[in-house]
Amino acid sequence: MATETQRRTDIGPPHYEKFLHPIIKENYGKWKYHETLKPGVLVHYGETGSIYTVRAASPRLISTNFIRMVTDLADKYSEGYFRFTSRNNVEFLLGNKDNIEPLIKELGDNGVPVGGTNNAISNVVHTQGWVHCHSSATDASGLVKVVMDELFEYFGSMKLPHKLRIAVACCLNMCGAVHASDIAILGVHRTPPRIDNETLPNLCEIPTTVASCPNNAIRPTSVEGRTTVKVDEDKCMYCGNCYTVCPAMPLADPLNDGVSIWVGGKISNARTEPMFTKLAIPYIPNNPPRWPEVTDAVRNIVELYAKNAKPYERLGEWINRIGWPKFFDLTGIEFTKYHIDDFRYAGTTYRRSLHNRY
Amino acid sequence: MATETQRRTDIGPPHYEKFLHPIIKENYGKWKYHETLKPGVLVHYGETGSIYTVRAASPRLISTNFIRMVTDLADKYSEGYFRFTSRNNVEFLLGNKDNIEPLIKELGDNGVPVGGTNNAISNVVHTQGWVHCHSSATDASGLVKVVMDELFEYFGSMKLPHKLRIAVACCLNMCGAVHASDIAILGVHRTPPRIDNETLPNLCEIPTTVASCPNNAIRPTSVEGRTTVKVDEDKCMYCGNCYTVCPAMPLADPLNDGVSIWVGGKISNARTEPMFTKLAIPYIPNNPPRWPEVTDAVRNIVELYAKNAKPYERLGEWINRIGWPKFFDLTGIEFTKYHIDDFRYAGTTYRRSLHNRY
Amino acid sequence: MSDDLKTPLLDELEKGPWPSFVKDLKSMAGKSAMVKDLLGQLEKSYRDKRGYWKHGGLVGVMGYGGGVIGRYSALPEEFPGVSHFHTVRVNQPSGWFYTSEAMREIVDIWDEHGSGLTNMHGSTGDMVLLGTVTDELEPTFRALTEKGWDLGGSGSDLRTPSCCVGPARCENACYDTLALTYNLTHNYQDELHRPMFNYKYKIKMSGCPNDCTAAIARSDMGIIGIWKDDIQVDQAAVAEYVDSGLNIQEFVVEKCPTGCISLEGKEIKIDNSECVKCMHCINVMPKALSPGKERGAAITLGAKAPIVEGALFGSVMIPFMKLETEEDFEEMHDLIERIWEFWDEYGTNRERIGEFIERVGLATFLEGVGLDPIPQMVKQPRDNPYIFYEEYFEEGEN
Amino acid sequence: MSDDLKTPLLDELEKGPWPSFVKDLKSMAGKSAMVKDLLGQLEKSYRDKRGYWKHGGLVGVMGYGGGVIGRYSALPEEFPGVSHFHTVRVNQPSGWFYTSEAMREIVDIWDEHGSGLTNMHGSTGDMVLLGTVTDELEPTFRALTEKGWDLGGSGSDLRTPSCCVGPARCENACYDTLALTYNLTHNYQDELHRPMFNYKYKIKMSGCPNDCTAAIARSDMGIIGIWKDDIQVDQAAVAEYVDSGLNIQEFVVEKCPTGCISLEGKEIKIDNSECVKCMHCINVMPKALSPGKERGAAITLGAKAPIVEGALFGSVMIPFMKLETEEDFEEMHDLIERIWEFWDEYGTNRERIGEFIERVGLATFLEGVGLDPIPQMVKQPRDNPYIFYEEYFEEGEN
Ligand code: SRM
Ligand code: SRM
Ligand code: SRM
Ligand code: SRM
Ligand code: SF4
Ligand code: SF4
Ligand code: SF4
Ligand code: SF4
Ligand code: SF4
Ligand code: SF4
Ligand code: SF4
Ligand code: SF4
Repeated sequence: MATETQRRTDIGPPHYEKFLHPIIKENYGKWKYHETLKPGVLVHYGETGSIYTVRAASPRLISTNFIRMVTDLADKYSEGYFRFTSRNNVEFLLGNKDNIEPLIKELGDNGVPVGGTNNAISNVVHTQGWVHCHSSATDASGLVKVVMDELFEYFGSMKLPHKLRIAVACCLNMCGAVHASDIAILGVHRTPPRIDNETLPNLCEIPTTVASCPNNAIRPTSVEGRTTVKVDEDKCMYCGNCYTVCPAMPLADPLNDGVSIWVGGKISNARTEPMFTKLAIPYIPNNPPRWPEVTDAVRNIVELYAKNAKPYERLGEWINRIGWPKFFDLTGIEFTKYHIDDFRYAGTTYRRSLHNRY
Repeated sequence: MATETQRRTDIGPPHYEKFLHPIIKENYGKWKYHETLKPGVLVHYGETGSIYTVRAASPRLISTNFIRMVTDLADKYSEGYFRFTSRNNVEFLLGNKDNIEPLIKELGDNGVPVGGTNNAISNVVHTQGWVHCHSSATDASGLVKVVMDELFEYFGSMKLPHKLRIAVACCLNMCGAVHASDIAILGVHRTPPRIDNETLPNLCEIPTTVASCPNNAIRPTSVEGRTTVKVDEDKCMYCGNCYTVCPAMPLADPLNDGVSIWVGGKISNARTEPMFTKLAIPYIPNNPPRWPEVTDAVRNIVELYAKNAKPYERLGEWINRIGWPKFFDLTGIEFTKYHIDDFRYAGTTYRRSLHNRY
Repeated sequence: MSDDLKTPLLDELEKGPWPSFVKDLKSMAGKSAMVKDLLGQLEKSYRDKRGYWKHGGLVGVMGYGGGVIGRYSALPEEFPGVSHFHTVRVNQPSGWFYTSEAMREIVDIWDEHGSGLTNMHGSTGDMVLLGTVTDELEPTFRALTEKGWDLGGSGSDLRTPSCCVGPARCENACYDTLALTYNLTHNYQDELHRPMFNYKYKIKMSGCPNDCTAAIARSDMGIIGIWKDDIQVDQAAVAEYVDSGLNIQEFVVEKCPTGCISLEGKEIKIDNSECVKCMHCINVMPKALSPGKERGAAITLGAKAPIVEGALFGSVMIPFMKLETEEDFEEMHDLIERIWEFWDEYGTNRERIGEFIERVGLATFLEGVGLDPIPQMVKQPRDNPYIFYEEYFEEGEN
Repeated sequence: MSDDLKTPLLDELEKGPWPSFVKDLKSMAGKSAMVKDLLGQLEKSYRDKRGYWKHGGLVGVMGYGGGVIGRYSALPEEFPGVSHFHTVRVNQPSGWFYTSEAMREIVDIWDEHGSGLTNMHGSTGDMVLLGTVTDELEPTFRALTEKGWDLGGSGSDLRTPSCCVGPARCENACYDTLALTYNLTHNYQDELHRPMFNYKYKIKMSGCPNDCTAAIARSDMGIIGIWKDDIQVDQAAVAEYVDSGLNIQEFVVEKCPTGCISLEGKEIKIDNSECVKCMHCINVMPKALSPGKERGAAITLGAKAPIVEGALFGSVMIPFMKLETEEDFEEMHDLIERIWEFWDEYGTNRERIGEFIERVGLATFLEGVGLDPIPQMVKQPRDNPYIFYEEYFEEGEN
């Protein structure tokens, strides 16, 4: 029993070396180049041998059952070695080429597709949502499921002009990669926090709460003798920062919570510098379980990108080439005052040249 | 005598038509194209005829003697028609090609060179300086004279990669085109305003004066009973806005006033969008009458541009191609903390990508 | 000061090939005591490395608030000739076109009433008559108006509009810059002469995106010519350029910011849907290319120098409007007045229109002046999620 | 709630080709009451369109301030199984490499002590063990440490560092991301487990500018591989690509952001002095091109999500540093500690390092951490004239 042994702390994670496939150990840092044998299957050529990667999808929110399935397949096909990717896919690392097809087959039997490499839509970086977070304006796992169902063909193929990265976050904290993704789905609150004057005085530190608001919308006040806070609703843009520091100021509002759609971000330095994601659709009401308006909107954008972008153009690079006016034309998305920046650096987003398309 | 006649107001400027050469009237709005016959000489082809332009230099600060010389030459060679350019050159508009050379000759006899077209350094857009303005940190006309003496060869030739536009302004008000020029020379004050507590109470409105400071460096105070203002010197960046509204707060300081050198701005939309001028040299002390350190610095930049830029590259476009690190290397100008922006949009000037040159 | 003028420092500026203002001024020093003392004071400035002018006082002509910049020497005893040295701003004709006859009338007036010194022209565009005494302001004004000239702007008013040479001598002009400048200047004489704005309001007009008047950098309102349809191409002339040895591939095709030009043999193709109207290709091959047929102007607002919120380029308010008919001009008046009204009502003292727009936000400004938001007004949509939603669902709906 | 679980809405998420978390969760619902009630509460959230979690409370394991996210249901009576539903963040191994054996130990522990649900992995990089009760936290921790695992970060501490696959399976790696991640994680165990910063501090390591861990967007400190010298070219392999039909002109040469590549026949030339190390050409022709020989990493600081000053990408603090020897690693420790010290002293509560740098200004920050300003740190020098000069001439000098 654990409790009988001496308690250990600050031991840190185990050394990675013991988890590395022998072929990887031998060729560590000595890889020559790689090829993509087919969607989801990579080979990296080293000095003394090659390692084969089979990339399998994962919902990320997974049970120990799912994980045991993965470990069993790893034992059977990849000498027990596998890893996860920075986008939460599972990568089986095979020494033996011949195991590729059987592994893919058995993954399929378990309902797990293979893909996500090169010019594909890979797994969706996402967050907790209604499954675990108090702050969420929408669910994350459900949105990922319906979006990937909708775009499934693009996971297992490589027919897009280039990589397309999708992220989901369930509130403005953006625990995913929303602020720099080709397409992002962001949960939004749209009404100011509702203040619970009963509990606030006990639960929250007034100065910290007041200070938490970027727009100085929060002021101390007193209700029935108790010191609490009030919110100047005109100044509030629903960021939720106050709620993070003060539980008595929840923003959840079933009627008005929902999602917004963002496009054109990227992280890599390839060709163009990293770009932030920009607003495409300010608001779509939550419509669980399958958010059809969201999946339609995303498919529309993806298909226009697939059809019109040139090879090696990321979504944002494509939009920069054709210009935002054309993007709104093509997608049929309405350009509104909400699209015009009014935050800190707003002035830098105005069109300050004659360069324009008509 | 003027006084006997009826006083007229709000009549506005005369109609331009009566100042247009007949050939221009005929071909107004119907020009086909133009050619540059030689430096300073343009021909514009119209439907019914051609107009020849001879562009002559002008110090801009000119006496009626100079102007009478111009009008006499116009009568003699361009049917009395001439104009000034947006950069203060004189343009004689000739109907007769044969008058070009005689005109150029006689201009030369009067010490007036011809040029400034195409890939040349044209006249310097500038301001008043010590000749007329209370606000100046340096002289303008003198700086223009010594800089154009230094760069004279580039006015009468077209051997630069492209146009190069120079501006001079004698204080941060920038009455010239300093904020968007290929090279700009800007007069700078470098010490806070000295407050004249004697006169201030009578001369200045305290609230307006306090409000005039972008950095809230100015506070009301009282000295010997009089309400006046004091300046928090750490917050002052010597912009002079307080002096503009309050004469009792002069910034002039012979020891510390001087000029700064800026590069890489442009106005046109050709190829690249308009660009602001950026800091090259934070400070060079005033050294009249010929500011040798300034002329050396400018020549150095111009010659590197002439040598290294590709055709059709403006100075700023050249720098963007080679990168700022290389610009500082080539010019031998030291990069200092003063070059790092710390104003409103500073954050947008940090290098937020891996794109870099080593 | 002693009668004979000694200017050892300024004399250094008589040297060198560029025309010397010192030589020129000295040529006046005989006729004009003002010029003599100006040279004297300037020599002292060169020696002491500082200006000797007092802060401008409020002087002017009857009934006008603008057009004159008051200036007094800080050393009136030493240099009595410049104890007063006011500037008179005279409104230039559209495009700075003159005849020698008209110009002579002006210099005659100035020799009689002022120092005989000028700036041709000031940065805003005026003829700047440099240096006279208070008593001569009114006579100068009368003499000028008699000959058909009027003053320009100064202070918190409409500043003297100016424009590029445009259709008078340029094949690129997309609208009549001279006509519009004349029209606006005359239509707004009151706003030009009697400061009643929050701050100065400058209008500059360029006939095409080359922007030869720096409208996008130096005018609160820039009216810059542009076209909407396809660039006009004369393929025969393109071939000529090819034959003449112009490297079209390197200097045109590869320099196009959107890469929308291609060269096939001696023909060029332009994908105009991606052209951003930058002018480069037209500039390089003026004989072969010219702006499209559907011409007009884009309106930019807010350009200014850095004091105090930082320099601004103008930002596009109207990407394209026609400027041909009387009605078009009236639409322009209407727009200008809507802008002035909103700025007047909500702007603060000494707040330029560009600073005002940044403060209230572009979206709010558009509502205020009655323009619909369109993507051409921005480089890109917002990248931050701080949206002030204005429509809510209430209990019961939805 | 009644024993048999009805989830008509969630059932809709069992449909479709993408692996269904609902199916998976249901497969656990039998074994785990927690999962069953989680599904129940989630179904209710789907019906009511809102979450039912209370604001996280402070729970954890003895002596640690981080590593556990407290979570309580707002409907404990209805869903007792999730009345407590805390998260345990377990520090992943470098590069997320596992063996089935090691992974089984973890899931065994989690089946015994928790809900059996996980995120593999959390966005910061941890193994996220999702859902257990307060009493099981300490036992879970003991079981994990016995097998050699430890917790990750949460709260205002060093967050669990993570890195890309790097040299373990990538030819582009410019330094050993796995080794540095291991080294930093172990070197800063105290900072990782015991929150004492102003706010969270995330470190992400990518082996090259492709930045496969999104370091420049999602980490307060990004350590991103780069090289200094010339791109290595295997011209024979270039020729192979040409023969294989790759359009190098269109897809490589014309896509190079600085146009510094040219193709002559089957050979390419690169003007490396203008190369900005964007990786594109290498990405397209991995067999022919690879990063130079002089390899290391660039250090970026300040990336973060938008709350509250707006999202930031990291900005370059050190354009290049070697990361090969022990000394190099120690230099890195030294740098990190100087940064923490200065941030600690002058930063405010809940102020991320990126917001801190913007507030005090980059120049001040550099002085604070003892770095010299160099042009590689900025896109461009300042374009405004508001310079706070610090050196003056006093009377007497000069
Ligand atoms: C496995 C993984 C790293 C890891 O440690 O987990 C990885 C691995 C590789 N990346 Fe990556 N990247 C991985 C996440 C990323 C990310 C981060 C993210 O998506 O959140 C990025 C930045 C995305 C962005 O820019 O928004 C990323 C941007 C790239 C790029 C740049 C693409 C571009 O041109 O913008 C390349 C180069 C390419 O694809 O040509 C690249 C190339 C590669 C190569 C080919 C590198 C190599 O030679 O092995 C690897 C296989 C790529 C592939 O998937 O076909 N990898 N790669 C990650 C797989 C995630 C997944 O499951 O899909
Ligand atoms: C006369 C003048 C307009 C006026 O009403 O006074 C003018 C006239 C012409 N400009 Fe200009 N520009 C004039 C000031 C400007 C300015 C404003 C300024 O310099 O303050 C600019 C913006 C400068 C900038 O971008 O910083 C300007 C940017 C251009 C350009 C764009 C150059 C570029 O590629 O960036 C062209 C096209 C070209 O030169 O190829 C151009 C082209 C021309 C052409 C060729 C147009 C034409 O077809 O006639 C005219 C003769 C050009 C020449 O000088 O060779 N003009 N031109 C101005 C002469 C000033 C002078 O005395 O030198
Ligand atoms: C005469 C002239 C300079 C010249 O030598 O040409 C000039 C001269 C003065 N300007 Fe200017 N400005 C002149 C064009 C400009 C320009 C350029 C332009 O108009 O294209 C600018 C930059 C563009 C802009 O408007 O932002 C300019 C930006 C300023 C500013 C800063 C305004 C701002 O908001 O940034 C001030 C300060 C102020 O307004 O109080 C200023 C103030 C002044 C004052 C009145 C000094 C003062 O603080 O009261 C100067 C009077 C000097 C004198 O004693 O004669 N002047 N001023 C120009 C007007 C001549 C004309 O009417 O044609
Ligand atoms: C679990 C995780 C999301 C996930 O599903 O993977 C997560 C979950 C939470 N994040 Fe996060 N963040 C997680 C990665 C991120 C990331 C992405 C990253 O690290 O790469 C970001 C954006 C990058 C960044 O750090 O800026 C992120 C930005 C935030 C913020 C905004 C911080 C900011 O300065 O902008 C908050 C708000 C806060 O810190 O109070 C936040 C707060 C939270 C809290 C603790 C909610 C709160 O307000 O206290 C969430 C707990 C949810 C729950 O109940 O489990 N989380 N959070 C990620 C950590 C797992 C792990 O350790 O591996
Ligand atoms: S994005 Fe918001 S709601 Fe989602 S996990 Fe992060 S903090 Fe929670
Ligand atoms: S939600 Fe954001 S803006 Fe609104 S009150 Fe809270 S902290 Fe302020
Ligand atoms: S720049 Fe300054 S000093 Fe020069 S004229 Fe304008 S206001 Fe006067
Ligand atoms: S000079 Fe500028 S910063 Fe200094 S006190 Fe005056 S207004 Fe303020
Ligand atoms: S702005 Fe255009 S139209 Fe006007 S002069 Fe310049 S090139 Fe010609
Ligand atoms: S005008 Fe500019 S953008 Fe348009 S085709 Fe010519 S070069 Fe290209
Ligand atoms: S960041 Fe570079 S080194 Fe790391 S996996 Fe991606 S491509 Fe390879
Ligand atoms: S790495 Fe990028 S910048 Fe460098 S040569 Fe290759 S494509 Fe060009």
